Amino acid sequence: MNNNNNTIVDLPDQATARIPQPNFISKENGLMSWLLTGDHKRIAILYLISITFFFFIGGALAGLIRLELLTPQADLMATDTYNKVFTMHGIIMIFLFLVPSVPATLGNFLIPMMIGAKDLALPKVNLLSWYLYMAGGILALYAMMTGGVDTGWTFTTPLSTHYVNTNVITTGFAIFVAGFSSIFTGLNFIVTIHKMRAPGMTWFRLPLFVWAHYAASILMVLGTPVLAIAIVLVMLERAFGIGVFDPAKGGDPLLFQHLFWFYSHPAVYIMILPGMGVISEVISTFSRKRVFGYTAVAFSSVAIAVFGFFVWAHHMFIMGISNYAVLVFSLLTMLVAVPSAIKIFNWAFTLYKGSITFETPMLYAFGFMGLFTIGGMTGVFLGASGTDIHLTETYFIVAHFHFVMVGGMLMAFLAGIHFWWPKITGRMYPEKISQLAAVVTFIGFNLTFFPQFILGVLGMPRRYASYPPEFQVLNVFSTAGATILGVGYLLPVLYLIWSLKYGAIAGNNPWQATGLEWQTQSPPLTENFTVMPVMDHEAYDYEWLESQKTKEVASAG
Amino acid sequence: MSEQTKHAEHEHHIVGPMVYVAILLALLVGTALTVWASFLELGPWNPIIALAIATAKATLVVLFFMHVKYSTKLTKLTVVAGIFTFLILVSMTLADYISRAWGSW
Amino acid sequence: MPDNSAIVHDAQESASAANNANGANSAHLEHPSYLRHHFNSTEQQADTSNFAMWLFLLTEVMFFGGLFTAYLIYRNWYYPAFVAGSHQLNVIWGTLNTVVLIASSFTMAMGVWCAETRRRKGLVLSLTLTFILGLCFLGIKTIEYREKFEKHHVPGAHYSLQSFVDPTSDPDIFKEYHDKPLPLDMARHTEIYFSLYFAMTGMHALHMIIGIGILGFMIYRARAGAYTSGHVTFVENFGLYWHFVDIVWIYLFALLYLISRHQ
Amino acid sequence: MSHISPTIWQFLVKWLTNFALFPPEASKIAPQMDALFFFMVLVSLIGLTAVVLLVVSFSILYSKKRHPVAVQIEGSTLLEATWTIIPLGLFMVMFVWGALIYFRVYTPPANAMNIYVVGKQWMWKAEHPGGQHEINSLHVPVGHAVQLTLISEDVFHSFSIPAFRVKREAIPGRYTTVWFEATTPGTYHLFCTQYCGTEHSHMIGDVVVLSEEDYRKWLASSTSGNSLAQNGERLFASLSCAACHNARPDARGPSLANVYGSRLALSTGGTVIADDAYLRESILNPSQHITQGYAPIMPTYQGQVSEEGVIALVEYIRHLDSDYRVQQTTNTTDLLPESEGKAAPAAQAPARNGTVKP
Repeated sequence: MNNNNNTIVDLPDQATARIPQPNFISKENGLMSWLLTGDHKRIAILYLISITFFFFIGGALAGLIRLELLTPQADLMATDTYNKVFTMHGIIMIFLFLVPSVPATLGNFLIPMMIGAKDLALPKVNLLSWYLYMAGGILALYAMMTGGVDTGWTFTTPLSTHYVNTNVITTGFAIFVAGFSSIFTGLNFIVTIHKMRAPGMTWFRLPLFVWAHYAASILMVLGTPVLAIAIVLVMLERAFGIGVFDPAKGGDPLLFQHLFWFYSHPAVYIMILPGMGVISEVISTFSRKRVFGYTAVAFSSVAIAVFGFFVWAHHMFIMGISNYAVLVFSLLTMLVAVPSAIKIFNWAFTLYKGSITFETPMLYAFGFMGLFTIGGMTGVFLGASGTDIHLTETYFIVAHFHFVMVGGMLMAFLAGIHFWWPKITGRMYPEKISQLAAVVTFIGFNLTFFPQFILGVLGMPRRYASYPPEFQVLNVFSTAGATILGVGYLLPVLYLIWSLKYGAIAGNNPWQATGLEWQTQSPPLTENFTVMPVMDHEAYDYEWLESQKTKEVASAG
Repeated sequence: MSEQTKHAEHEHHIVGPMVYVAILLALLVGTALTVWASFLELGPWNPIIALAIATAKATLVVLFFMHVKYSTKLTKLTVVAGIFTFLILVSMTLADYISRAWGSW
Repeated sequence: MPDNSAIVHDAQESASAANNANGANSAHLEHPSYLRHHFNSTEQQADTSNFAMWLFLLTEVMFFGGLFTAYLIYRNWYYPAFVAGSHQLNVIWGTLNTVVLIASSFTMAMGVWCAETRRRKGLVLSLTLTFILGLCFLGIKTIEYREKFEKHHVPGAHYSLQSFVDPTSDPDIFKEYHDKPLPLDMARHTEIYFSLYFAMTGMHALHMIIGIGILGFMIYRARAGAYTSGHVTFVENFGLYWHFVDIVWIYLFALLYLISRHQ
Repeated sequence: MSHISPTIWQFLVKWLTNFALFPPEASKIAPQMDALFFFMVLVSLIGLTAVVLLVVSFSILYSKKRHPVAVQIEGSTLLEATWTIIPLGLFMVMFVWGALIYFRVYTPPANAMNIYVVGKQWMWKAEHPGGQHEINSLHVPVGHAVQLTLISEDVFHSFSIPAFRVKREAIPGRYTTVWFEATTPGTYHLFCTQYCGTEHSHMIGDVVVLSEEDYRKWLASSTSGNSLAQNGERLFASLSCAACHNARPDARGPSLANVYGSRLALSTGGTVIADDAYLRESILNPSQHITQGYAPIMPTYQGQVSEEGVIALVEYIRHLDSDYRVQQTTNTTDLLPESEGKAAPAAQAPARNGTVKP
């Protein structure tokens, strides 16, 4: 037990402590042992490396966008270059970073450990989905290198099918392949959560992280195929002019949007739900308290997943869908906003009468709560059909989804990475500098994206390479913020790599968290557990944890 | 839902050839029926009957050839979930297209 | 999708204590050789791959779902064009194909039964029959495609409206249906009908081809007795896939060939 | 707006506008939409403050220093119900309020003057009833309800006037409408907000709101000789529509006099209001829109008439109130065939319309 009052971190005596051997990293060596592994933890690390790579490519593109928008004229690059840049930024960030970010890395690593299983149900499929992901990613990069694509990530027809001559088919195929990667990840999670739970691990003893991933997986499995078929039809339309989306031949371009958004709206929840799972874990651990209203939070995840399928047409309010449809979809959109509100308040009240410390993951979690609240509320502005008319297709919408995706998901991702870093690598990250990074990220983020709300209200359209001069001031703010944000993202990479060698030895459970993953060595064995765990207590049961401790002490003394 | 309890309740049922033959015949009869019906002039009933028969055939295949009749609740739930989401996609998209014709404000 | 083979592959690794439940219970004590390290019992292993297969079929449902949606919308818009289009399809061939596919589903089901009851010869026989019937289906589809190709009913640059603006130019269809010529603007929309026809039947045929490929592999291993030693999960899962493809065709047959025959 | 004191309102908006934090309110709908907007901002602020206050105060009160041992709490149905029902209620208010405004924006009043707008990569072409053509600019009178009938020649575009708080997609192959009533003279931004290809960010222009007499001056100064309806009439003649639609006893097509706005019975059963969209459709895809009692013999004019041409025809039919006029056009075509030569380019070469100065 530690007596320090500002932290719960409880590290073994550094003089004697060693990284436990063997562990899943040191077990086998050589590139092949990684490329052919079936171990969910190794695959998670493969994913972590690759999505970080793609994140920084997407980030670089974002940097270019902000630089271009520093001045009202299109001077840094020609408009068509700019179009290609923001298109690739969107495609890479959404399909190659946000969708797999938390599920494929932390989810992959932790779900089996949290439910007390040795591995995911289908290790080969798990590895396959990483290869599909890489194939998709490389194909996308290839498309970018060889001329790029300038349709916007939404591939709006008939623009994408008849009016551009860039690599639409290659990019479309890349997304198609990456889509199957996420289908198989989701499928694997559902099967694992159903079939691989340890004895005593009932549904309502699952960590909320697992619930969130279960909900997200349902969306992946049921939504992604529709995107796949929509993309296939676009490719056919381009290749053979089949006319299904071609107004000249009697096709309806809106049909594409229906199919596209049937996936791409739930995709937003695919991206945010796992993040919410992370936040539940972090907040509970650092306030030493069971999550307030466990069942409500668990079911709100499922509710989001279910309602998520009923709201897609709110992306088309002004695009000529019938006014009756507008009414229905607007109403349902309002309903889907409620579960998110429930989560936020439940997290807030988890702090109540807790015993709170402020390590980096907790700071990121606080950041998440603030930014996600703003992101969510502004979503309601767009869900209400009236204000949507003025705000949609402007920077308001850009700011809105960046608050949810970057402010929400990315914050959650970083929170999770810091929280489980000791478990993954066996070493602690440096606390002070990482707290600094968290603060920098938060400041930089707000400076970048808050001005964009105002720009949107003023009416500045999205996807503009040049804009009327009166918008410049706010754009300069935004670009300045982006620079700070960039620093905020580079820092973690540096000190996390540093910590691989110099970080303090973490021990099994530095945070004294309750999850099963913390009750085994870190980094874990390939089989995760020496003996099959039996879940004999509720989730987030800190009394149970204390009793375990006293037992150990007793047996030791 | 945990493993032990599942094993207890889960008993793998082997469907015998007689059942399969029966289903095969039923399916063939269904096919004959639906083709015959399609030659009659039934106006709006043509598609309804055709789809009804198709659904009946599909149900037979799912229940017996695919053993769903004898499988766990989970499998049944999975099937239902699939149908449900499919119906959302079709019905809500069609709802937009049909209501467009009702004229706009 | 090429990827479904992977799941089945996992399944194939996994064994089945399926056909002897008591074996499943005892599996905790003595671990069969084919039990993968991360499972506790062969029963759990079999359940798992079966459930995974069902989830995969779920994604397939949604994949075809998009096409069905498109089809229903345009049929609703351009009914006359869809009638004229479906008159171009030969119900005889269609029915024949339906029968062939149903039969193949039956032989597949028999195959599963043979595997479960460890009849090696029966298994090889029914798999081979399924294989042949599958090829028959594709053969007939090819004949139909060729006809469309010759009449320039393949959407794209060479698409021809001839048989719709002037049905008499297409005597064998005309003497059967006596279609009135379509006005040009409506005739143009038949291209959408054929686009969807080729998209849907093409996707279905693709699934058939993948299935037949896996069948070949299975026949090869079945002759070595691979699935008749309590190792049936692979056969069962492939059966599910094959029956699903059958179901898709049952609906395609109704939608494309049958429901739009009358004006 | 009504329930907020006008003075505070004016102050708020003026202040925000001065600091370029808020667009000017230049249409009748703008204040109504802003009322909802500010209501939502208010609710969001309250919500955000609530969350921040909770987090901050709990973090202070229950930090490990002050509160070393946590008290385990399962949850509270009452509290959870509260923060389920209150947001739900607020969202429902926003939904209803929003829907009301939505329908106001997209429901033009009957007396609105109609301007056609054609979007194409990458320009906006406005066609005034008086025959005035504009490119990337739109002149409208103050205090008049103006309805825009939008269509796109290629991809999706979106016609957005932030100062009016209105926006509508221009869709290929289909008319969409939006309306506004400008309240303050001045020049405002016109944007294409739907990404439409390379020069998307150059598809911008000005909306010029003019006072009554300035507008009349402008109309007079920038007329292109003959009105949109007259262009339509020539096109009507040159395509010899009057060969069938001539109201003679042996006419093969229905009479078009006063057809606009009337309810027609279709040969496919069912009835339809003959609005712009219907007229356009029945020119390009006639067979689906045959009036009862007539044979489906009308050829499609798809690809033969430019969008401007269709617009001219629609405008002509819209104002066609007597068959006498049609018969005149028939005669003119019979007598002076060169009128075809004159008419055809007038309608079929958008380039020429395009070059007319706004």
